[in-house]
Amino acid sequence: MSLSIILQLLVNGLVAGAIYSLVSSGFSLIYSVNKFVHFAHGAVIAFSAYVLYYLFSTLGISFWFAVVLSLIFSALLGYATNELIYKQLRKRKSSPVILLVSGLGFLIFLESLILIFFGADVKVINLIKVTKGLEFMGAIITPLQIVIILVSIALLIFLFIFMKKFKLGKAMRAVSDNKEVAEIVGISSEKIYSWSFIIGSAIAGIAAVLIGLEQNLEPTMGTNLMIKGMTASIIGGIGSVPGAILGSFLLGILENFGIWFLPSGYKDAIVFTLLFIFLLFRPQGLLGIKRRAEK
Amino acid sequence: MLKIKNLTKNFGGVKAVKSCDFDIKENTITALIGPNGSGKSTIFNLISGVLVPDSGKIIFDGVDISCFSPENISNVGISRLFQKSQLFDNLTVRENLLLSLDNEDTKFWKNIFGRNKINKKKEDLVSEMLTSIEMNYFASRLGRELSFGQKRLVEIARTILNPHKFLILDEPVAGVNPKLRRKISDILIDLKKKGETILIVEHDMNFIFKLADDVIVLDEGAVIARGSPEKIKESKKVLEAYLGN
Amino acid sequence: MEAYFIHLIILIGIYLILAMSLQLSIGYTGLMNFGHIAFYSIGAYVSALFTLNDIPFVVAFISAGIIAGLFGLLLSIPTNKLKGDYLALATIAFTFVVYVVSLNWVSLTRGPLGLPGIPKPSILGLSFSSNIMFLILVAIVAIVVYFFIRRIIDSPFGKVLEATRDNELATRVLGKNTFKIKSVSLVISAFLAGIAGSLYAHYITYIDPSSFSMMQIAPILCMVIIGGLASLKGTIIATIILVLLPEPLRFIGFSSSIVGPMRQIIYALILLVILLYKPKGFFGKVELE
Amino acid sequence: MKKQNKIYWIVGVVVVILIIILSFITNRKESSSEVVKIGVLGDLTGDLSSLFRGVPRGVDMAKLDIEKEKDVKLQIFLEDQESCNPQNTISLMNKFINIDKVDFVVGGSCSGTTLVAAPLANEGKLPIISPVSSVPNITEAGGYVFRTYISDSERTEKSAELAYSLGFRRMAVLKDISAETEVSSSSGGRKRFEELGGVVVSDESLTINDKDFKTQLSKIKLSKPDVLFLCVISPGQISIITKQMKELGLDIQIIMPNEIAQNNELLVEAKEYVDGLIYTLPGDAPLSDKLIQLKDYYKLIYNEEAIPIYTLEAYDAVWLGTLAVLKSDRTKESIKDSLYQVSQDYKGVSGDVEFDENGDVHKSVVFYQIKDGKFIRY
Repeated sequence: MSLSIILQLLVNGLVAGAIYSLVSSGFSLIYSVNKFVHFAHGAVIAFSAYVLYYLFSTLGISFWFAVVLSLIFSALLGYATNELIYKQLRKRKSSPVILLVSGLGFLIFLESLILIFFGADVKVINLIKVTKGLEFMGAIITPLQIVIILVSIALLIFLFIFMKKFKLGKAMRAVSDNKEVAEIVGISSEKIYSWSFIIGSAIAGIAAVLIGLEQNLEPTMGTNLMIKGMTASIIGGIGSVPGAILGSFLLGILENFGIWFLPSGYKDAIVFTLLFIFLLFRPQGLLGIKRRAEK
Repeated sequence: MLKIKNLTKNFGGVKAVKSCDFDIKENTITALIGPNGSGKSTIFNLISGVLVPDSGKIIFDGVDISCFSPENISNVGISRLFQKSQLFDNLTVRENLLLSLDNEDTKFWKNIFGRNKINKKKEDLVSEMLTSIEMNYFASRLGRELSFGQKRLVEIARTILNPHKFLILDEPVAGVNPKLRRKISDILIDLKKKGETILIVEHDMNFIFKLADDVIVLDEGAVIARGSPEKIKESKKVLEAYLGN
Repeated sequence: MEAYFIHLIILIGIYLILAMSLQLSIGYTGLMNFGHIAFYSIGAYVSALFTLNDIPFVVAFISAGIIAGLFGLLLSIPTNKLKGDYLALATIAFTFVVYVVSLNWVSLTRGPLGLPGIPKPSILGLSFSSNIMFLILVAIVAIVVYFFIRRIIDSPFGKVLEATRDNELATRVLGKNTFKIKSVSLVISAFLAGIAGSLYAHYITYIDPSSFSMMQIAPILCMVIIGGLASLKGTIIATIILVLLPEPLRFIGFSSSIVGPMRQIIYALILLVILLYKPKGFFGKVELE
Repeated sequence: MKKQNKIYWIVGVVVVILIIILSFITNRKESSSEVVKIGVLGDLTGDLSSLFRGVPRGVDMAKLDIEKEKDVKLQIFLEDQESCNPQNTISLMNKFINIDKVDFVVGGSCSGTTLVAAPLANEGKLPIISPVSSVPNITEAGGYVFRTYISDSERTEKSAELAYSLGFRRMAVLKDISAETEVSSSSGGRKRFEELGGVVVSDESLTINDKDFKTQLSKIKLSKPDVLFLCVISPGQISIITKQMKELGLDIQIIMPNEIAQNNELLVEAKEYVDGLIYTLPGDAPLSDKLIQLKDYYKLIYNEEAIPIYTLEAYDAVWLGTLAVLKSDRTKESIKDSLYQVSQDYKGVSGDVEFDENGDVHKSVVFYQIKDGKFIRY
């Protein structure tokens, strides 16, 4: 294995990891505040990507305007999901499992809607002309991929600062740590839940834009992205945003180095075995705090 | 009967129980008292196997049970009442009590082949108990349909019916109305007459002093005093522990 | 016409076995077992591989259950301490693992090629190759499964299962080994899913990994939740309704290209409405926790 | 209150059951002798539906033409297998046989579902003509199973031979292991290439849900191949693979043994990077008036330049089936028997569609190439 190959695999892994981290950071932000698995997160990404496709490729709206609209759309979709489903369930003090199942139901619902509205044909958002990527010491990477990696790192930094310095971020951390105490000091937890969905889903919108440009659109893309993003968050520590991003890069790199040695059909096997092992033996993940997983 | 030696338990950096030592003699009612956060519930959780001690030993009938699981501790003869209601909400009162009688019901094949019928003897035990707590009328109510006090009563009954040599009761009368309190007190006195060994945690001092033979006072996870109720009542140390906080 | 109904009833029968066994673990034991499809898949593959290697159907059928049950035991050991959504995720991951293995272990499962030509069952020379005979077989199995589960839940053992679901710690403090109890429940549930898989394989005569993907759990979960937890009657009614409900869509004159998504939407909407407005389902005794 | 609730449920359940029964009954139409009923097993939703969209279109065009030319009405029952789900196929076959009572079936998109439908077809004595299935083992699926598509075995060998004759000696294989046809094609092509004296330098795989092939392609690049033998089933994956090849600077000839690359979306969405790709199409039908007419008609109706794959095969399947029904005494056996006869005289638009004794057709394999945004005969 020459250096350039190791470097290339690293680059491939980083790009894959950055894509997963776009999914997992929003997902785990929502998890950390709300403490349940928002299964429909992937469908929010898929739907927003289709909205972008519709605005940009079908209606011909200028790209940046379409991006802004689809980000607004994804934030609204996340907000609506919380208002219409999760909030109602929480009112009745439903358990996290119910919220998970309802998220699964909503995921199926949204994917079927995409199928009815847009059909199953593969869609491509054609914005960037494809050329041979830039070469660094034998490893090749395209400008878009660099952007994806940069955005995911920027997201990490933004979320870090947001949680530490911003009033809203601090309130989120407070609710995440202890909802009762937060309410005593005057933080409305419902309001924070709504905000977590708006911000988490807006991140999903960013993911939708970049993934839409890098890959194709398919109605089931949400489920597939969700599975990878969720796996990454669990590995990194579910409910810890830095953990989720770390887990994503780890997953991307492991996947790509793994299929160097194993037949490439085992790519998913690597992912799921890792997920299974973590759930069983280290459910708190790499960075997560041990919580009610084991009572 | 029960010997606790040098028992220690930490939560994070906080020492909940530190080097606790005491023993409990057969056929006595011992009360464990102390201010909030003095480690009473932690000791109960350690004895009943819900928590595992960091160090120290719990010896019951000559057997070291400090690392036993809750079910094994129950099976060596320690029956526990929780402070918070732990009734099976979706089972009837009768089913709740039947569950405590033995462990034959965990044997799958025996049950499938009908070799574990609920026989007259079991029925009688349960209805006898229901009569004694005056809950016959509620026998087929679901656990979640009961009032708080009724839940307590059923739970106490369940704890007593669970085959045991030693009862540990965590605040049996906390939050119940005076009428029920008297009833529960009667039940416990009845048990005392039968010569049961009981360890009890309770905040109501009058209740304790009426019932207990022996009182252990805990503060900050350690035993600070021990003796008969009369002696404890006058102890300065105990007063300080309560008022000092 | 009648023959089509026979086909639908066979499907209902297979789904009934699946849904009732899932009810045993979710509704009666409180185990959030979302990996039921994995056992279904294992059962289907075992039975198919056995009969394709000229082992009699009865042996294959029972082995399908037993091997699925063994996997249930295998899964129950490490997941025993997990609860709620963590258990749900771990069992979902188990489904993925089984799916990926069946896709990649080409020398055994023929991978994506699937196993075609699975023979129709015959027991002691009695052939079940016609649909009406197969219906009788499925009906018998489903009825036996129903009474088996009834027997379990009505016995004191069933009460221990319910006690474990309501409050595991209290059950342990009463001296019951809930580890063992939960394992037994999962093993039985897996065993029944395995025999359902066997029936499926021999009815469809072709299986491939894509028939057992993770999302296949959704309709079965719907049946259990819509019917109501801890209610076999509810599960049965919900299964019948959910299998039949989308059928009129084929006939009312919807364009066939939206029948599939419409069915999914109907399932999803019913599920959401039930969770929001009738959390105990039609006949449920308890809420999902 | 509780009782009332119960009544609601009972009423609800009864209503649902009534609707179900009614919907079945109202659909039971009397069959008249001039009507030929055709069941179509399409794949209208799911990841692969864009691939198979030619099937219903071919059926529709055939229906128009047949009704114009022959004095007969066609009744089409178009149904959706939903991503080649075997359970749905069984449901639909049962519906075709028992409720719609169709004369023959066109379809079975994935080879797996055709194999699932085969026993039902043989038992119910219902001829089924697949315009799509190409796996070799359909040949032995039974007397009532026909296909107007060619078997994979010949075209994969031809593709390997083409690669060798173009002077390539180092072949890399990339195959979709979640699609049955692709696994068998890749091994067939690989074997033939090695027989000829070429070397297979790497053999990589992917699955239908994958969207990132950079590591597989890096691995391939490292083995320094001069040709890529690409066996995938999703047009979307072709566009990503070719895109990522370009990004990685892996600039080698791609040969696909199948027809998937003949996809208009690829020309629209991935025009720049699929350029040069060689693929195969079955059949070498002369450009008859009928074919020209069809092509013009297709452009008019569907507003697409090229006719998608499987359209002509589906068109021929409907024609063959209908001719056979008209020639028969309308019993199922005679429809099957006359299928062999009519296929001898019928001039297919998709090439030579004469059935052999196994219900297979033997068309020549033709190579095509994507050049400057067009599909060009190679």
